[in-house]
Amino acid sequence: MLTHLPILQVIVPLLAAPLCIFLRRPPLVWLFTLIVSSLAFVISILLLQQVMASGTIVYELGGWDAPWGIEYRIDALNAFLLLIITAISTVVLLAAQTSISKEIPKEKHMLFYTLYLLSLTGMLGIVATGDAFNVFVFLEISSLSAYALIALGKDRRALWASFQYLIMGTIGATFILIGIGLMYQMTGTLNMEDLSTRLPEVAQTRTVFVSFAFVIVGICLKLALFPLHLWLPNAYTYAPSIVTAFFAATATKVAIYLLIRFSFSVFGLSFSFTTLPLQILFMVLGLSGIFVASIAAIYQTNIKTLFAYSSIAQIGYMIVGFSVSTVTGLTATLLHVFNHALMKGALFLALGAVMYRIGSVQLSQFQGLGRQMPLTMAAIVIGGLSLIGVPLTVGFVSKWYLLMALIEQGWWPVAVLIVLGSLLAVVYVWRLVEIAYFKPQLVGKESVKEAPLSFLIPIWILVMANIYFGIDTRLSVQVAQAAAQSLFGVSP
Amino acid sequence: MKDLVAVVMLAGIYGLLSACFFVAMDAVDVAFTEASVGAGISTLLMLVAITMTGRSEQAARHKPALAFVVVVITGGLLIYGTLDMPYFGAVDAPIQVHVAPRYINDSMQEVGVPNIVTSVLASYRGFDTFGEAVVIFTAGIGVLTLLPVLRSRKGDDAVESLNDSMHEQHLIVRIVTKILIPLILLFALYVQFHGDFGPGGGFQAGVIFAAAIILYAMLFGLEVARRVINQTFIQFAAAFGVLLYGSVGLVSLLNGGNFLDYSVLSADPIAGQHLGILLIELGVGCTVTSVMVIIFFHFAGRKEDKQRMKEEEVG
Amino acid sequence: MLIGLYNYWIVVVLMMIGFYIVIAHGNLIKKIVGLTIFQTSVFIFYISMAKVDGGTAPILADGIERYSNPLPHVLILTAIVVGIATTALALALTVRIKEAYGSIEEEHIQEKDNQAC
Amino acid sequence: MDVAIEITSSICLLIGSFLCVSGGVGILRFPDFYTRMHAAGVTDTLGAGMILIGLMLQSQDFLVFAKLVMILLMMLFINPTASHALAKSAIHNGLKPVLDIKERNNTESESSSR
Repeated sequence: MLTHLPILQVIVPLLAAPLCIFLRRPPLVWLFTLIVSSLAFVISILLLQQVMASGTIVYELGGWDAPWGIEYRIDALNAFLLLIITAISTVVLLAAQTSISKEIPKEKHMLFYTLYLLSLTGMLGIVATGDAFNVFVFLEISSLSAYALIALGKDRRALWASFQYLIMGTIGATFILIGIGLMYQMTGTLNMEDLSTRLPEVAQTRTVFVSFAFVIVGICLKLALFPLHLWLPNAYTYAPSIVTAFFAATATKVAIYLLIRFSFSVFGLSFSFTTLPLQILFMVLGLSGIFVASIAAIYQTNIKTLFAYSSIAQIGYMIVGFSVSTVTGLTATLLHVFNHALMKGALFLALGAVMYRIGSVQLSQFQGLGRQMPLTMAAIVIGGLSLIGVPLTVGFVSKWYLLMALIEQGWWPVAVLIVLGSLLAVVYVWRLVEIAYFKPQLVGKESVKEAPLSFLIPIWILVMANIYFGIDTRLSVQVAQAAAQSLFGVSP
Repeated sequence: MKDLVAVVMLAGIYGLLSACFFVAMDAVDVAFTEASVGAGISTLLMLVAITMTGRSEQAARHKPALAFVVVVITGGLLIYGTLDMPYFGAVDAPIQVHVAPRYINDSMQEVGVPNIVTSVLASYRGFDTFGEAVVIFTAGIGVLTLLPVLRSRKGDDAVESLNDSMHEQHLIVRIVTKILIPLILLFALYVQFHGDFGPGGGFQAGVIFAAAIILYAMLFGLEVARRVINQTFIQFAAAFGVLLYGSVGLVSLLNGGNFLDYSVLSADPIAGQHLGILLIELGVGCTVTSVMVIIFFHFAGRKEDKQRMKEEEVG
Repeated sequence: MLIGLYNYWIVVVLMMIGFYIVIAHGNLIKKIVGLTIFQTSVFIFYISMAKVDGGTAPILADGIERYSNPLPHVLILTAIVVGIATTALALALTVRIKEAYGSIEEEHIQEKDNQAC
Repeated sequence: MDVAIEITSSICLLIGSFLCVSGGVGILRFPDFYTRMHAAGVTDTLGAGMILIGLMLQSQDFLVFAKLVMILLMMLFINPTASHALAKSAIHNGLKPVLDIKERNNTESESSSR
């Protein structure tokens, strides 16, 4: 069975989704989803071990060899991403039943879990596959379920946010489809490995250049890279808390993965970064993303929107690391992908707990919450510190690597800007802390209890992970470095 | 153009024309699908949606300048990209010489199905098709969550009386439809099982099958159709199709092959391929039919339920 | 060169018409229609690259030597299904938006949202 | 014999195409919904029918011939029914046929905006 791990990774949640329809009873479905997700988590650990021990795993679907059939190709990068996605999904699911009991009508619970599993499947499928068109198919699975999940939010604005996301997402997917088509037309193949060997022959043609542009723009739409980020804040704000926690921690990471995969593995480093001014372009976009989104975050009164904007800013950091295009830079990006998943997972889950207790996440509602929900608020504070990049949290590790990468290249001004950007994070996190801890409780407001255990456990698992991986960086750095090196090894 | 019905009909005509174009380009399977989807189902769904959202567009300012610039840049980029393309219909284009020749030359020995599109779809790239079935399943679940049934049940008598009055109204159409529906179902089955030899397959058959049921629902009333086709049952059917597809893959996994490797399903690889393709096409057909019916029922049902609730409020 | 590529140029124009409708129009139904046109044009693009001069439909028969490339056909079959799935979901959303906001014009919806804030 | 079949089939095809085109012109030029429907319904049934007959004459294969006959039968069933349903729903929803030239001028703006 071990040889079938790559496909089981995707197939287990996929087949579990229709099974949910047969189970129907919500608590049962929740338990089932949780078991399936943990199973996927275990599989991803095994996969990562295998990859670290013996290198890339190739799995041919249907028994057809690569350019003719579809293959799954798992290297360190994929395995790392698979691990992040399944881990976050499992932890978030722990809190799901409690959280959605207040946010989603009961008869929709079964459908919620089905969609959740489908969305998980889609992301895993995108990451695991080695076939360009298969990426598109699974991208659509994850996006369609994402639209429906976001529209489940209570507020009517959830519908509008979902529709905007749908339009943007579909345009993005269609752009990717056009790009893949052009690529296919010039090479005659859809397999990524095959593409990477055949593209250099035609790298000088205008068609390949355009295909690259379309794929990258399409991915950036999905990634919500500044200035294509407009759909993200609303979508994250009005979606059910669990959905926000899950997507904020995983969805953009998958897009980052695609960006790295296409520009490094498929098109090759020399094409992506030497023939095109991509380095400068992404550097500028990343930096302006950091600043614009951070400043926008400062002015938000809805905490979910605030952290949604902060997500866009964090994407900026990842993009800056990516644009350095050295092993250290890429390591920083991958580390930040991992770390950001941990912090945003913790933060949005904690917000979910607040939502559960007081039914709102407006800034004003946080008055005095520091004493009433001490554990939840402490989690938010630690998550916020991590966002800023305070030492002993994971945020520090990835920023440290990012600065190292920049200094290695001698890009001092950019490094200074990055530090400045982090200061902006201090401002928005401080606003929250100030209100929660230093403002008295609203007069006449009922006192609220601490969040239930089903929330606290997953939140604190993530918070502890935030601290643990901030101190003991061996595991995450080792894997990220291996992934980055393999990318540079494949395409020197 | 402010009348949305006209807009939707024109979009449907565009779908039909592109289907004709696909025939001219030798893509018969695609043409079949586009005709049933682009001109059929999607137009129908849009029309149903319009009955709920209002028929005419309100005059509104929009910002054509910016959009125009974006479009011109994108279009210009694409035109620029076409300049180095192999010419239209070129025999020595990369796509004609790299992967495709194996499909054309060897698929008969390896899969044993004359329709190459079917053999690529179901066997070589069977996993894409699995993804496709899951996408359509996702859409079904999505519509279920977005448009749940707002059942405020009146008694069955009301349905009956409504039924009687409708019966008189649509006598001719109903009788013709009664003759047609069995034929449509028969044709759907033909498309389903003839997909190996000619254009057709699970997806097209599913859409046609669903079209028959939708036709029935439109003429004999949604309530009647809902009673014939139980809601829970149809959801089960949608899930079952995906499961059937997946379990074919799992069985081949247990038989020692890779996922979706049909050759190990039977002692003779070709027979195994045939069996596998048959089963997965059935799975796709099952899912597509039920999802299309679910989508239609929930759109049209939403409208009827709303109307009924309004009447009850007034009455 | 004109003859060799004109097909693609027409496709590009069609695509851009669809794309323009999506981003320029405020009516949600029109946006969806634009999206289908955009997608259908991409399908046409794929199918036109599969065509071979003198080829026939890729169904094996005796006495025929040259077939069109079946792979793009397969891809587009999948893409059509994806397209209809997206359309169905978008329409469902539109219906809900109409119920919640009483309008399907982008402007009105945004106005109402701003008032609510 | 072959020549005779060829000629008959060409004539059928020509008539059919002509009818289809005239139907199209009718849809554009006729004054109101019902006359337009008449143009579409009648000429389409006959036009498509003639084309089908023309094709039948040319078919070598029995299978093709049988399929064409099936299509023809289907058309003869469906087209009138569809026209009937259209006309009926139009009249149910209160669309009045234009009967007089004077009236026509009044309603023209209304019907042309559709």
